[in-house]
Amino acid sequence: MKYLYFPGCSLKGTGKAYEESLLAVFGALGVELQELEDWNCCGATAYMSVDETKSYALAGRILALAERERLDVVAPCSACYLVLNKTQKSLQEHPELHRKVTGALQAAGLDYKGTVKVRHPLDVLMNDVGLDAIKQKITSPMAGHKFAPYYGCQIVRPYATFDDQHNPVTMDQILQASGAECVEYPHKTRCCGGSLTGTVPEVGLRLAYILIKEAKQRGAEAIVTVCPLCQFNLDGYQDAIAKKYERVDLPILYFTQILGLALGLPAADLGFKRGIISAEAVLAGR
Amino acid sequence: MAEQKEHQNGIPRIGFYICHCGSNIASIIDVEDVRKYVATLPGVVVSRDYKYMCSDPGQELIAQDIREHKLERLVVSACSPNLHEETFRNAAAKGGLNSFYFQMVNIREHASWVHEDKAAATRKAKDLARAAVYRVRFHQALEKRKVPVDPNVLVVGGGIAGIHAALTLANAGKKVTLVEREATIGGHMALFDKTFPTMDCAACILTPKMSAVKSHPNITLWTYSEVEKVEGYVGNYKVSVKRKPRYVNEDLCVGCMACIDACVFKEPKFPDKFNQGLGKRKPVYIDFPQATPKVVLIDPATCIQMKTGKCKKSCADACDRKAFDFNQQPELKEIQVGTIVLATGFKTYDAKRDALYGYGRYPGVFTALEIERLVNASGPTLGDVVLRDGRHPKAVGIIHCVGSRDEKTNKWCSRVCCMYSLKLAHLIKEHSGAEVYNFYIDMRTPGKGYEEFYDKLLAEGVHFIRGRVAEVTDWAMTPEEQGKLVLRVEDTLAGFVRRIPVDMVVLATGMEAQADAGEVRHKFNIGCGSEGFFQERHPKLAPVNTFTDGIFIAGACQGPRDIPDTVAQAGAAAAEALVLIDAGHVELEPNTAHVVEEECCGCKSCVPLCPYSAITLDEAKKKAVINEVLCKGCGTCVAACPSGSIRQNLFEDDEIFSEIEGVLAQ
Amino acid sequence: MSEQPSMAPVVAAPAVAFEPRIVAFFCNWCTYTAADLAGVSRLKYAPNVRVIRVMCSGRVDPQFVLEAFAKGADGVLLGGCHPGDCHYAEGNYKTLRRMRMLIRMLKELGIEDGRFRLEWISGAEGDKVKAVVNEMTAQVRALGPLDLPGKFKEWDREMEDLEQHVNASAPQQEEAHVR
Amino acid sequence: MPLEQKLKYEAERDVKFANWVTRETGGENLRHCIQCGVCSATCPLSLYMDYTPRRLINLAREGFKKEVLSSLTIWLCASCYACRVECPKKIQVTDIMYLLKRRAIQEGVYPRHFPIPVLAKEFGRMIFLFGRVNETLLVIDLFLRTNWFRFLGMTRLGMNLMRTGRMSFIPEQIKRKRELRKILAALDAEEQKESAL
Repeated sequence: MKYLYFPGCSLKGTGKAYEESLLAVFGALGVELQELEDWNCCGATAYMSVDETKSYALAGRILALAERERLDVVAPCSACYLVLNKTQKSLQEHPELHRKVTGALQAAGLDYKGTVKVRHPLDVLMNDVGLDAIKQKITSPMAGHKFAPYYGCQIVRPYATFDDQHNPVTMDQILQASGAECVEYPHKTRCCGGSLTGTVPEVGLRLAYILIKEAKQRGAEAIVTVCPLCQFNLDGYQDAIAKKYERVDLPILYFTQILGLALGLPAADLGFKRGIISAEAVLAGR
Repeated sequence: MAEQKEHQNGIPRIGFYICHCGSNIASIIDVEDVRKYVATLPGVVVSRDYKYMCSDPGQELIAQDIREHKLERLVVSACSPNLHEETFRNAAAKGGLNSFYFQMVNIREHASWVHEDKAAATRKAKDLARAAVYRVRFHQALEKRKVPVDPNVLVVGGGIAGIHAALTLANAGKKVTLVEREATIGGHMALFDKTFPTMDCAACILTPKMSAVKSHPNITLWTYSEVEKVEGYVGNYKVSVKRKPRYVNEDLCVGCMACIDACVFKEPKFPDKFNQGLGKRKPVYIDFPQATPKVVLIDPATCIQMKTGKCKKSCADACDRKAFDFNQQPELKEIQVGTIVLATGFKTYDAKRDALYGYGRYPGVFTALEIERLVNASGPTLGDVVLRDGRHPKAVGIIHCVGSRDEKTNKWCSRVCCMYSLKLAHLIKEHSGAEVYNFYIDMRTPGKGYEEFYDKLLAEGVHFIRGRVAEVTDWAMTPEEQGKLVLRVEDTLAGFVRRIPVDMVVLATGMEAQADAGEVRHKFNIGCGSEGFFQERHPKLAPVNTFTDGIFIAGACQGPRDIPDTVAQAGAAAAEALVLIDAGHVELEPNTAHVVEEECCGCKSCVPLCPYSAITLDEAKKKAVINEVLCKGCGTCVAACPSGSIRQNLFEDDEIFSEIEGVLAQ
Repeated sequence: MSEQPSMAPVVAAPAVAFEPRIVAFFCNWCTYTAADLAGVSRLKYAPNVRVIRVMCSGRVDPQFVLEAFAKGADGVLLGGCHPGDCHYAEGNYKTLRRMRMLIRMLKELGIEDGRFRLEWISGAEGDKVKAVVNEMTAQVRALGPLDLPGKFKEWDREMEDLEQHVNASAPQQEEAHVR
Repeated sequence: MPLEQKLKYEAERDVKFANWVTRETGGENLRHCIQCGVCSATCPLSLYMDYTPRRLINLAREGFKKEVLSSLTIWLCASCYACRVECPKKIQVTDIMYLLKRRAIQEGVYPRHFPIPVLAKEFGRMIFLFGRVNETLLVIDLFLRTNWFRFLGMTRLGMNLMRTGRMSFIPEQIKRKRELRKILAALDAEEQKESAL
C-alpha cells in the first residue's frame, strides 16, 4: 500500500506532533507515504476570502503535481483535505473556472485532469487497511482510558465522502479498536473557532471552552482530534481560557498518537512532548 | 381566414387547420403565416386558422369543409395528440371521412409553450405541418378493434382507499376481489386515534366500512396476500395472487382469542409492529380487536412450535374449532378481471435518516405515528402520553417537515403533516397538559375547516415558532436544560435564535412511496414519477388513470394526500372502472402489425422479438403469422423484419419516411 | 429578429448563424409524454428539434435514422423509456441492441459521434427533455452543418468530373499504347 | 441612545448586487431560501453576528448591499460549513460568505481595525513570497499591523510553542517559486483582459 503524502503547512509547523505520529503509525501498519515533491500551501480558508480563482489555482498546482505520480493523495490536515476536494468539485461543476485555472496551470507547464483521489488518513485506515488488520497489530491496548472523539468541521462537511456528516464514527471505531473507550460527545463536529481565535479571541475562546468543558464533564481524560488547527486552538489557548472562564487543563491529542501507543510505539516517537497541556495521565505506565 | 384552391391530380385533397388556442399558440407562433405557407403545399385545398379548433364550432367547421370541399385527408395543428387526437378523429367521422385519414401536429406542448423565439417557433410549426401533410397522403382507412370487458374487478390494497373503492364497486353490483398484504385491512387509518379537523374518532368511522367489506356478498377479501403476476390487457387481465400462510384456518377461526390467552408465553414478549414497537405481543396474535378479518395468525419467527417443533401447542388445544394448521403452505390463486384499482398507499419517512434530530439515539424522540398510538385510547398505553421511561412530559416539541421540503431527502411537501401536527398538539395538550411547541417553516392548511382548526390551536396557547430546528441535543447550557432535550432554532419572526428545552420531541415525518413501489409498478406495467409515486395519466384531467388502460390508481400511492382526498379519489377510480364495465367493451387503437404473406421469407427473426408471443410461424406455408388480438402495436417486429414484409397500421414505413422527408424539406 | 437594429460593425455583414436541424423519434409512452410535460411546465428549450412520434422506440428502423441524415438532418435524437420501463415490456432493449450497431456504422460513414444520440427519458422527466435538447443542439452547433444532401451533390459532381476526365484522357492513352 | 432607522426605502436597494451574487460560484441558489433559519440556528457564531446568516441571505437577496458588505457577520464566519450541510435548499451559505468577503475587500468597505481581512491579505502575500505559510510569522505580522499591543498578551503562548518545538521563525519555502508565480501572473492577465472588455 502506497500513497502520496501532502502534509500542508501546519504539519510542518504547529502540527508537528501529527506528522510524527502519523508517519510512525502508517509505517507500523506497513503503509508507505511518499511526500509530494515541492508542494505549496493549499490556500486554506483565508486565501479564499481574497481571491477565488487564485485560491483554486494554488490547490490546482498541488493536484497537478500529484497527478503525475498516479497515486491517491493523503491529506491529514482538515483544511487541506477540504480545499483539495472542494477544488476538484468546483472545477468539475464550473466550466469557466475550470478554463481559467487549467489555463493558468498550463502557462506554468502543468497539466490538470482532475483524476487524483484525495483521501483522509481515517478513510485509508478504515477502508484500505481495515479495522481487523489494525486490531491484529495492537500490542498494548489503551484499556481503561476514556476519550472524547472530536472530528471538527471540515473533514465531513460539506462533502461527507467516508463518514456521516452529523455523527461520524470512524475515529470512534479506531479508538475502540485501540482498546480505549469513547464518551458520548455531542460536539463531535461542532466548530472549535480555530480560524477566529487568533483574530477575535473573545469569540474563539468561547467556542473552545464549550468543547473542552463538555468533554471534561462527560468524563474524558483527553480530546482526541484529527485536525492540526483544532489541536492548536484547543491546546494552545487553555491559559487564556483559564483567565477568562476557568482552568480546564485537558490534553488535546491526535488519534494517531493514541493508535501509536496501542501499536506499541514509543511515546517519544509520537510527538507527545509537543503538547502544551501535558498528557502524562494518558502515558502513565508506558 | 382561409386559403382554398383547386385539386391537384394524383394527390388526395387535404384540409389543413391551425388552432390559436386563444393566445397559447398564437402569441408565439404566427398562425397566419403558417396557414398561408401550408396552403402552397401540394394537395392542400383548404387551409384555415381558428381561435379554438377543439370547440364545437371548430369541429363543425372541419366536418362542413370535408363535405363541401370533398376533403380526403385532414391535418390539424394544435395541442398534443394525447389530449385531442380523439376529438378531431370524431370531427373527421362527423364529416363522413374515415377517422384515420387524419394526422395531428403538436405545436403547443412541443413549440409555443417551450420556445421564446417567435421566428424559430413559427419555422418549427411550418416544418411539422409540412411533415404531416406529406405523411397523411399515405394514410389508410382503418377501423378500431372492439374487445369485451370482464366485469370483475381487482382492488389492491386494503387501506381506506382500497376499502372505499371496493365498496363502491360492490354496491354497483360488480364482483370485487380485495387483496391486502397485511393480516388486516384498515391501513394507516386504523392506527389513528382522531382525524383532523373534525376530530371524529378514526375507528368509529373506519370500522363500519371494514366490516361492510367483510360481509359484502360481492367482495372476496384476501388479506395476508400479495399479487404475484399480472398478464393480459384492458378488459382481460389474468392475475396470480399469493396467499401467505397464517397457520390458522381462516374459515374456521372465529376470533375468540382463547388461543392467545393459552399461549405458552404467559406475557406478551415481542415488539408489536402494529403499535410501532411501543407495545408487546405474543407469537399468536391479532393486530387489534377490530381487525378484519377477525382471525388470529402466528408469527413463525417467534413461535416455539414453528421454530423447533417442540411446543406443547396449548394454543391449538384451546381452539374448539380446531383451526390451527402448523403445516399450512402458501397458496397461489388465479383470477380473471377486466379492470384493476391500485390503492397500495404510502410509507412514512424513516426518521433515523435525519441524525441531527436524534431519533433512535435519544429515547425522548418519537415519530408522529408512535404518538398516534400513544394518544389512542386502545393503544399500548390506553391513551396515556408517556415517555419511554414512564415519565409524563412537561414540554413537548413537534418538528414539522421531517423528510419533506428538503432537497437532501424529499423535495415535496407531504401535505398532511401540518394538519396532523396540529391534531397531535391538541391531543397531547389534552391528554397530558404539557406545554406544546410547533416548529414549522410554513403552515399549510388548505382544506375545508383546516385554517379554522389552526386558529383554534393558536387560541389554545400552543406555541408556533417559525423556523427549522437545527439540532436536538442533550447538551445542557443552563440548569433548566439539565436532563432535557434542547431544540435549537431561529425564531425567524422574532429575529433571534432560541434554545428550547423539552421532554418529548415529535418528528412530523412526511409521506413517501412504498419501498416496493418500483416492483409493483413493473408488475402492473404502469409508470412512477421521480419521487417514486405512481404516475397518473394527466396531472389534472386524468388523475386516477394510468398509461395502461384498465388500471387505475387511488390514494397516497399516487402522491401524498389526506383522508378526504383519498376517499374522493378512490370513488373516482371506482367510477372509471365502472365506465369500462358498463360499456361492456373497449375500443383499441388499430395500430397492430400484420404480415404481407407473399413477401415473407419465413426467416423467423421476428418470432422471438414479440414480448406478447403474438407471432408464430405457419409451418405448412413457412410464413410468419401475427395474432391481431395479442398484438399491442409496438412495431418492434416491423423495424426488425429483414424482408420488410411486416407492416404496422398507422405507422407504415411510407408514412414515417414521408414524415422524415417533410420535416426536413425546405 | 431582422427588425432589430444591428449592433454588428458596418463593414462586414455577419453570415447567417448556423442553426442545426435535429430530427427526433420519441416513443409515445415515455419520451413524447415527457416532452408534453415539459410543455405543460412551460420549460424553455432550443427550437431546433422536430419530433416524430412512434409507439415504441423499438419501431425505429436504423434506416429511419440514415434517411433523416440523408435528407439533411444535422443530428438525430432517439428517445425511449428507461430500460425495464418499456410500455411494451422490452422494446427498448431491442432498440439499444440495434442502435449500438448503427452507431458503429455511422462512424464508418464519417458521421461524428455527437450527431446521433439515444436517450432514455421517462414520462416524468420533462426537465430531462429540456436538458438533452439543449445539450445536443449546442453539441451539433459546435460540430457545424452535416449537409449530406449537399455533399451528395458535390460527390455527384466530382464523379461527373472524373468521368469526363477519364473520357477525355482515355483516347490519348490508347493512342500512346497503340504507338 | 441614538435612534436607529428601521424604515428602508426601495431606493436603497441595489438589485444589481443581488444578481451579481447569484452569478458568482456558490451564489446560484440564493433566491431559493425559504427563510427557515436552520443556518442561523446551527451556526456556532451566530450569537456574535450583527445579522444572523438567514437575515444576511435575505438582505443580500433583496439587494441591501451596504448592510451586507459592512456587516460583521461575513468576517465572523469560521467556514465550518454547518449551515451549508443543514440547508434544506442546498444554498452554499459558506461560499456566499466567501464571495461577500472578497467583494468587501475589493470595495474597501471592511472594518479597517478588524484583524480578519488583514490576516486574509497577509496570508496571500506570504504564499506569493514563499509558496508556503509560516504560522509564527503570520501571527506576528498580523498583530503588528492591527494592534501590536495585543501581541504582548500572547507572549505566553509563544513561549509555550517554543518550549514544545512548534514555533519557527524561518519560513518554509518551495523550490519552484517561479512556477507558482507564473500561475498567479496568468490569472492576473486573465483578469485584466476581462476588465478591459
